[in-house]
Amino acid sequence: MTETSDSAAAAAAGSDPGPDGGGPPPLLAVRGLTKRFPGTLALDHVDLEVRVGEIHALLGENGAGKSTLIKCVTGAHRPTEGSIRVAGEEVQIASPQDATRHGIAVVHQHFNLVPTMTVQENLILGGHLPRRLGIFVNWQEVEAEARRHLERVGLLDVDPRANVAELRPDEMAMVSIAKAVASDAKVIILDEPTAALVPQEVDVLFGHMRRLAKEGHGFLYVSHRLAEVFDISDRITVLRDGRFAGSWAHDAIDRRAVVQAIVGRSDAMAEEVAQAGKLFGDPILEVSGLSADRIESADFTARSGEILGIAGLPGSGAEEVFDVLFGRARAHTGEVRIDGAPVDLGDPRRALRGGFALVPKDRHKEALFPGFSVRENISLPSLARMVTDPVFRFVHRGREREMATATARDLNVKMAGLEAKIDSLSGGNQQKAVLGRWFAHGARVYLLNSPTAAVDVGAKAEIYDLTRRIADDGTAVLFTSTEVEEFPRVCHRVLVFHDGRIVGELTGANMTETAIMHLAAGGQDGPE
Amino acid sequence: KSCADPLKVAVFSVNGASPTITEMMESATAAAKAKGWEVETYDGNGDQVATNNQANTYIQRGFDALINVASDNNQMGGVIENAQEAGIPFVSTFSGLVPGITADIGSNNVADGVIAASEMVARIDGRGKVVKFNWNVLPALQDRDRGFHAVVEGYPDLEVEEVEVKVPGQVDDVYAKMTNLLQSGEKIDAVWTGWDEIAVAAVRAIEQANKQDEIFVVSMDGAAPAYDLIRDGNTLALTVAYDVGGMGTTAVDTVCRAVDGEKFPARVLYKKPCLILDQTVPSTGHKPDFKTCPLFSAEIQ
Amino acid sequence: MARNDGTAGAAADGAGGAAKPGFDWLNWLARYGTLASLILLLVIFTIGRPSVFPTVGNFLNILNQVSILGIIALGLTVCLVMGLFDLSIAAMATLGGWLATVLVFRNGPQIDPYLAVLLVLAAATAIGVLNGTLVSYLGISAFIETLAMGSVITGVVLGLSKSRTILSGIPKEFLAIGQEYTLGIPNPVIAMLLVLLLLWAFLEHTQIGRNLYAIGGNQEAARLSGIAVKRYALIAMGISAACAALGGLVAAANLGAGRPQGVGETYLLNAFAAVFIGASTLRPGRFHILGTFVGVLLIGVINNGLSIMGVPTYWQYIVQGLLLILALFSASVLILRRR
Amino acid sequence: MARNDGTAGAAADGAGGAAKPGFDWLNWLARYGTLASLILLLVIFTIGRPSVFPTVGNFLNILNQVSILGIIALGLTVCLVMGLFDLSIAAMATLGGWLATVLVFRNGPQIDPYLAVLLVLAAATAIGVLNGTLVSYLGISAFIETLAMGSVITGVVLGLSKSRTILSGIPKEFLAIGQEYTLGIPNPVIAMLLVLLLLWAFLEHTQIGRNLYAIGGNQEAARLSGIAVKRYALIAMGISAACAALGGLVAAANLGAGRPQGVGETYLLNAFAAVFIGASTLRPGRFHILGTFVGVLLIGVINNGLSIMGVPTYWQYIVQGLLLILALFSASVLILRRR
Ligand SMILES: Nc1ncnc2c1ncn2[C@@H]1O[C@H](COP(=O)(O)OP(=O)(O)OP(=O)(O)O)[C@@H](O)[C@H]1O
Ligand SMILES: Nc1ncnc2c1ncn2[C@@H]1O[C@H](COP(=O)(O)OP(=O)(O)OP(=O)(O)O)[C@@H](O)[C@H]1O
Ligand SMILES: [Mg+2]
Ligand SMILES: [Mg+2]
Repeated sequence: MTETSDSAAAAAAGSDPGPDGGGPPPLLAVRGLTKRFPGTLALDHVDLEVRVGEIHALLGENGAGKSTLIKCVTGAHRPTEGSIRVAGEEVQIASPQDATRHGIAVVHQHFNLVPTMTVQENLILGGHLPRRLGIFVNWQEVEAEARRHLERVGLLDVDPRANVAELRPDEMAMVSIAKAVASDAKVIILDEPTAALVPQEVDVLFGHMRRLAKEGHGFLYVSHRLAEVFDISDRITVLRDGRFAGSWAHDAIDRRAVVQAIVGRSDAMAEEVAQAGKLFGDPILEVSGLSADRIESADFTARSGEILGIAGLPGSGAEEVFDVLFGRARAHTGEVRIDGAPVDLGDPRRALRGGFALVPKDRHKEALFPGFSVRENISLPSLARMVTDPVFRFVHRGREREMATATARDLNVKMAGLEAKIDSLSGGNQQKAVLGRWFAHGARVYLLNSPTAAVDVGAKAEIYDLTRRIADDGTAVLFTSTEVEEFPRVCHRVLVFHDGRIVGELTGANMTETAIMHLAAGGQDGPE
Repeated sequence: KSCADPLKVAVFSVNGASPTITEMMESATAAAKAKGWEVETYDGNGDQVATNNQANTYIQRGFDALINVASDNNQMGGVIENAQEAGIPFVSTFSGLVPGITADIGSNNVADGVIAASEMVARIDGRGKVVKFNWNVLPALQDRDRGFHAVVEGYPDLEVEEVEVKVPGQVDDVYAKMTNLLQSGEKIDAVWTGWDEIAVAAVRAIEQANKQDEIFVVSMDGAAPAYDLIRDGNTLALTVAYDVGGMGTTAVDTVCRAVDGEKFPARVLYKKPCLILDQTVPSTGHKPDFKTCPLFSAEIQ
Repeated sequence: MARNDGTAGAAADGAGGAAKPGFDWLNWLARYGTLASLILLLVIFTIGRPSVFPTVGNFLNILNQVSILGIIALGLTVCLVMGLFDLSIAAMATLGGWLATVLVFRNGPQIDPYLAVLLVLAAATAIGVLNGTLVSYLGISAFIETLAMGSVITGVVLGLSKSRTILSGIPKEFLAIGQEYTLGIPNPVIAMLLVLLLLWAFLEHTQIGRNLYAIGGNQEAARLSGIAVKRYALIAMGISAACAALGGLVAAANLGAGRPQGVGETYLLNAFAAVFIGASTLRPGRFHILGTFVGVLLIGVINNGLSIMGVPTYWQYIVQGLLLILALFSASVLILRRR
Repeated sequence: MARNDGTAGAAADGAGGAAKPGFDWLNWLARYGTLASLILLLVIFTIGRPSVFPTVGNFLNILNQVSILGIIALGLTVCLVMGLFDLSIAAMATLGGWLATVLVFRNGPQIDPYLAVLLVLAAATAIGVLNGTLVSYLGISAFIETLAMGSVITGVVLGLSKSRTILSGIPKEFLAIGQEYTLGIPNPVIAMLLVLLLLWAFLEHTQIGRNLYAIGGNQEAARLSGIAVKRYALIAMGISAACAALGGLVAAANLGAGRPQGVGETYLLNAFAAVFIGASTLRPGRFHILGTFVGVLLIGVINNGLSIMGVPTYWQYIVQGLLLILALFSASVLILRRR
């Protein structure tokens, strides 16, 4: 199977017209780039170039080496081997400062902003601050500059003097992007910039990318959202296992071949659509008159076996439903019942006891225990079931290992072993471990908030599958995502929030991406 | 102004959290109140700078006298100068001789070091090995050290091991170092400790090594725990005790005389210490009677 | 398919797994550097004083000398696992030793020594739980809260004791805790080893211990996993306080003196040092009981060795500092190659 | 210019969200609780000793009493902004005071006092930079590295000074630094206010200061943004060391004595306390210069007020601890309503 895909990739690569035909030299050209971490070959002689005015997508599975390549080009890692040319000149990029000097700007996958600082300071972080008397920062100038940067990406409603920690995740992403896009860099590199963005924002971003590309900038762009990749890219390069696995020009893009190159097998993207007309069991979750800071009197029910989508733009109340149900945000009024019994939403602990389980949106901040092994990450909430005695609460290691092994196997978590540190897993596998934690623990109602964020296409399919499996086990699932196309794919029914209210309910064939977006944007005439 | 007026005096110390200093402050305060004076007290909680500033404030506020309880006069030069300029008496207890003070009521530390060392040397016939624990950062302890050296230098057959103590952590440090010395199997005959607090640690280390019949300890201060040790056994052979309570009272008397115009050419008013051995140790909870107690072993026999 | 396993496996190396191609020296140093330094020191001191240093008696002596520091530092580890600084341990140790002697004092209540130990531990735990309550329910920073509580305790002990040390009149049975041997091993060492074993089992093998690590690792994720985060501060600070008091109690029994001040201060910074050294041993980046024990031994061996070599005191300060830097340098090489 | 204060202030809301409807009492308390406690204490002490406490003389006295703590704590703030614990400030303060007196000593080199100050600051900065180098280039934890360095410095000073305090023979010009007045204000207070102004401007209004905050907020983001993260540890620890030495120097000038040990220890924990108190003032959750100054004043007022009221020593410890807890409780209410 591997051979077929490799030859396919090779063929695809061959079909790509060579760059040597003349014209200006590529903005960025990487040759034979190799990065060896102790014990790992993260990049193996990768060639890549970004041409003038080009939007170049870099794809690959979680852990394929995309971020590593970007870090090598931007001075965050030191490459083991290989050369980097900027506008035809060979350059040494030993530090992020070097990258800036050579006109390369980047939005890294993580760690772009300092949450305790203001937006304006973040926008100019690392650069030269305007000064008075050559010493003191000229804050007026800083603010003016920040406003210009924000305007360039159309981020008009963000106060440059606000603290980054106050922003919504999507606003944070846009600020990171503004930071990179607004620079005069010739090459702009974006590592999964859209993972937290909703479609409107993605459109805005793409608009700017196209404009800047026309002005002669070049983009290198990483995303796991293939639909938008196919939409925007002028060229696609796929990495697998740190090696070049194929390259396609825009007009030659063959989606199936690309996916095959990414995952290394051909059966990955079997487009499953939720079975219409499936019969659900009794209502499990009943919510009536639920009000909270951003929710006005929501009523809904989820039945056994049902995957209920909760859609809405950021701030519409959709995500807040998850926080309120799990006791993270306070409900003003309303009643929540599971299997007919009222649930106390005082705090996550009580919500858990009442039968909820939450897979939060931000895996790193809210779900992973960084120093812990995979075993410890999976077993944590279920330890109570593995203690040998009620007093000292010794954890039975054997039972714990057994349950963690079973879960990891069941969910197909790929790892060096149960004792591998969770940090050493790729994003998709970390996410599967988080899901496994809750599947192993069990719940009546699963609250899944963007469970596939930043997860590669193969793992996504597995997670969809898992979601269906737990629903089929007789539980109810509440699902939300920033990727609207996931709702029709995963859910049986979707509730759309706008301005704190449920403005529509879609099922079956009505449940389309456009219909959801229409309602979420405040469109009155839903197809109901 | 005269001593009979209702004077305003300040009694202050750099660190009141010690039984000795508390006792001095209390006895001084009581004596001053008995004279009908108004007393304000201050405790610097270990901060000498804050203590100095506070003392200067007293001067500015027009106090009639300052009584410094055991805060090193060497570190109060500025205050002493200001008091002199303001023309008010600066009397201290156990704080060292510094130009400009009215008088310091204290003990002759050099002499005390000599007494302890002489008694020690006499008991081992001027021969053998002696260990000295001291902390030479404190001037009073340096004086005692001088006394120690003045004595032992006269005995060529005396092997002296000098150990500088780590402060803070002095008690544990002396305990550990004494244990280590004993552990190394060297024959030790006597131990001279600079002050009673660490004598306790040395004694315990000796007792726990079961060497209490071979080694004895001599010390200085006259702290209650040292009396307890002397009473309980022979490992702590003696301590040279100071009349702590009496120093506070004497300080107030000195202020009284200074206000009345008397000058103190000697500047240092030494109070007589006591030699505390198991024959002379006061019973539990009591203090030695400093008027009658002996200063030399012959007075005891 | 096989790819991800390979990658993840290799990735785990980064954090410290076994490397396949060749031996990963840097990784080895990061884990065992501190331990290796400890052994190196043993060798050096053995060469320096071959007749004195490497004897069973002296090793027991070293263990005995570090036992109090050990008991306190082991308890502190539990707090730091949760990310809480406990500065009240100094005052708590003083309180523990003083209170115990007061309780067993001939002219006082004259309580049975073992009962006195229990009472002291109970009182200390109660104060520790109060610390935890103030920190987690009132939201005061642990650093300041414990500093303030330390001040309160210091004042209470000074006031109640009138600053006086209790020396004679402490019953033999109590002194035995600090001075006698059991099966040829000094009782303080046994106490330390017991605390070591208990806290090791607690942190590594019980649900509560695991939850403490989880909170220390990611508090929000722990809360979302249904852990009652706030309650754990009570447990951690209760344990830390109890251990500090026990350390002070052993010190009091060892010295046969109930001192109302200055007992715990001696151990405060060294206890933190031991725990932080521990976090660069065996499991770099993680506070853990065995690491703390290595840290305690390192400090103890340096102190004992230099003292036995007869190094002048001021050199002891210097060499001790330099040895600590060297020992930790070896453990920190991992950070160096991180890019 | 004024803007940044406003923003950072508003930003601190982050923890609790901006208050739109009505007045947000909790938020107000979280920001101004410590300050309000300070004022409340001033009122209480004024009522307690109306003739003594609320006088210009006494307020200058309080400022004078906290000046050394202040200088040290302000420097420490810079280190903590970057997330580095500097425990060597205690030994550094002792070194600063001792070294300065040695330099100006009549029987010694007899250097001009101002030159001596510069030399001391240069030496301290050099040691601080060395601290920073060891911490960031060798990757040793700052906590342990500075503890070890403190030990080395203590040993060196003890060794060089032969444990002797330098007393007489210090020229008047040097003593003036600690004892004289300028425009009616004690020189130590002027020194503290200068340090306050300089470090405030440095941290809030220069690029290097902002970069220090960025590193403290998210080191990896700072690195990836092109900030040479490692170099900043040198700057921060250099400043912290220089301030500590300056504090010790002012203390020595005030005392008129160069003590080789024990000067800085007095201030160590209080300096940390002041900085942590500062982090719950005005801008909750962030170390900053003005907050540290409030913390220093709070500690100074509590100490001075209790002393002036004639509270016995042991009660001072107790009340001081309780007042600290109360003062910070008011500032921590924000955390309480966080859920
Ligand atoms: N700091 C590091 N230390 C050791 N190995 C690393 C490190 N960073 C990355 N790797 C290795 O490099 C491989 C490639 O990682 P990289 O971050 O480039 O993946 P990616 O393609 O960006 O994945 P994702 O889509 O999940 O972001 C990883 O599988 C890992 O084994
Ligand atoms: N310190 C590290 N040691 C070893 N491997 C690492 C380390 N850091 C990252 N990796 C590897 O890098 C790969 C990618 O990690 P990265 O930090 O980019 O996040 P991620 O796993 O891709 O998650 P997400 O896509 O959600 O951000 C992982 O597969 C992991 O194996
Ligand atoms: Mg990546
Ligand atoms: Mg990823």
